[in-house]
Amino acid sequence: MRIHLLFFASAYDLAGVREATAELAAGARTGAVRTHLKSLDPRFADWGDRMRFAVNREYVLDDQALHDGDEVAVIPPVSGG
Amino acid sequence: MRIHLLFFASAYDLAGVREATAELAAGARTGAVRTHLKSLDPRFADWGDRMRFAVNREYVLDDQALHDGDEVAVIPPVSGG
Amino acid sequence: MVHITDKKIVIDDLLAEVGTAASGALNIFVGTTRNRSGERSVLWLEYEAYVPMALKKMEEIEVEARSRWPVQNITVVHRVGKVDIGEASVVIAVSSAHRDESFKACRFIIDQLKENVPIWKKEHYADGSSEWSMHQHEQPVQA
Amino acid sequence: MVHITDKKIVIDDLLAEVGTAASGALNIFVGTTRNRSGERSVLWLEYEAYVPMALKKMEEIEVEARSRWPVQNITVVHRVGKVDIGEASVVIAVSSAHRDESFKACRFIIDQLKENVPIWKKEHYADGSSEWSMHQHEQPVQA
Repeated sequence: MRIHLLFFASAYDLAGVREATAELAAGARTGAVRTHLKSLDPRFADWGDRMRFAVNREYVLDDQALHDGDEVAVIPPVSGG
Repeated sequence: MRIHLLFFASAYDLAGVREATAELAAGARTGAVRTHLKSLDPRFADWGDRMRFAVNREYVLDDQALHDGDEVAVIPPVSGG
Repeated sequence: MVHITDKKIVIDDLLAEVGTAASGALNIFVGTTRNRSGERSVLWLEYEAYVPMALKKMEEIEVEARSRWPVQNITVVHRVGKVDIGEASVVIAVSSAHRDESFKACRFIIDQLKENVPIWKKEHYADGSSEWSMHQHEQPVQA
Repeated sequence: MVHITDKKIVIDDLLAEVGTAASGALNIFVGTTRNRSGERSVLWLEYEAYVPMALKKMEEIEVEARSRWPVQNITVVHRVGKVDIGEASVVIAVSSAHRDESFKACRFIIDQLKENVPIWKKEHYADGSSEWSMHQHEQPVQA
């Protein structure tokens, strides 16, 4: 399946792009995105669990099942306010 | 001794004046003012302990010793804010 | 800084007074006059103060707040005289580096002000009568 | 009502939006950009948002605040883009009949916003460098 990735702030600095697509195996869960990002740039692992994912604009845990066409945003530690 | 009395808000409504002087026995304490006011108008007793006194702009208890020339303000329950 | 005024309170002017480039947080409490008091319709309010003592107590509250929390600027303004419905009767603004202190100090100041500052509110009702407010205060909450 | 804007936030306009003749209390939190970050001198800030999700989370926080406290109006505005030192990056205004709810709901909203709304701050320093803020958040305080 193909997902649509969004990168913000420091995640954009690492990815070098604001949007990308990724091909994942059928049945992949959000944890697979974390692994995928580490393969792109190991520094994506530096934030550990503080790097969250949002699927279709809702925070999810790593065991969230993904579906073809999902919008998956990489959310570095937020610092609004 | 002679003290200077100040009346505000509902205390002014009862006293009918903003300022007055009162003659008290030497050695009188603030409690004597409470008694004096009740003799002027029994409704001064309606507030009970919620009617406070300030001597020279500081809240005092009824056992506060008074001195000639003291400014004694009658403070009905406050409602600022 | 503490003030008592018979003029309408302009909040923007206060913010200019209280804000600094070093503060990251600003908490503002605005008490506004309500059009209802219990079941009664209120047309306007009137505030009276024992001005010199009220200013002294407000200053003491400011000093006490500063001793409890590391805040930067504090401004407290209370209105006296006639106040129309929806207007501010009191404004408290507290700036600090971090938000926790600004919230706590602001709350402390309004709670203390309502308990101890010699200011009184008179409600003028739609039926032509008026009354000095004798409402039991809300209990101060320790935040 | 929740907003994200790249324009300077005018607090008076918000107050007009949030104030009502039925409310007696208004609590406002203003987060302003500071000229220091730890030991470093900051020249200006830059905020980026995942806008549709940020608005959704802000709306959820407003709904949750309303379910917890009987408040009247809530306005939350967050700035994006370049923000000069001393300007407001976020303003939260909550009106209610009594002060306790306005303080608690306002505090809840800023705490939740800082934890969960996808907005990021970049600090631009006097030495020409810049960094996305990764500060550990203050612990939310239950007031």
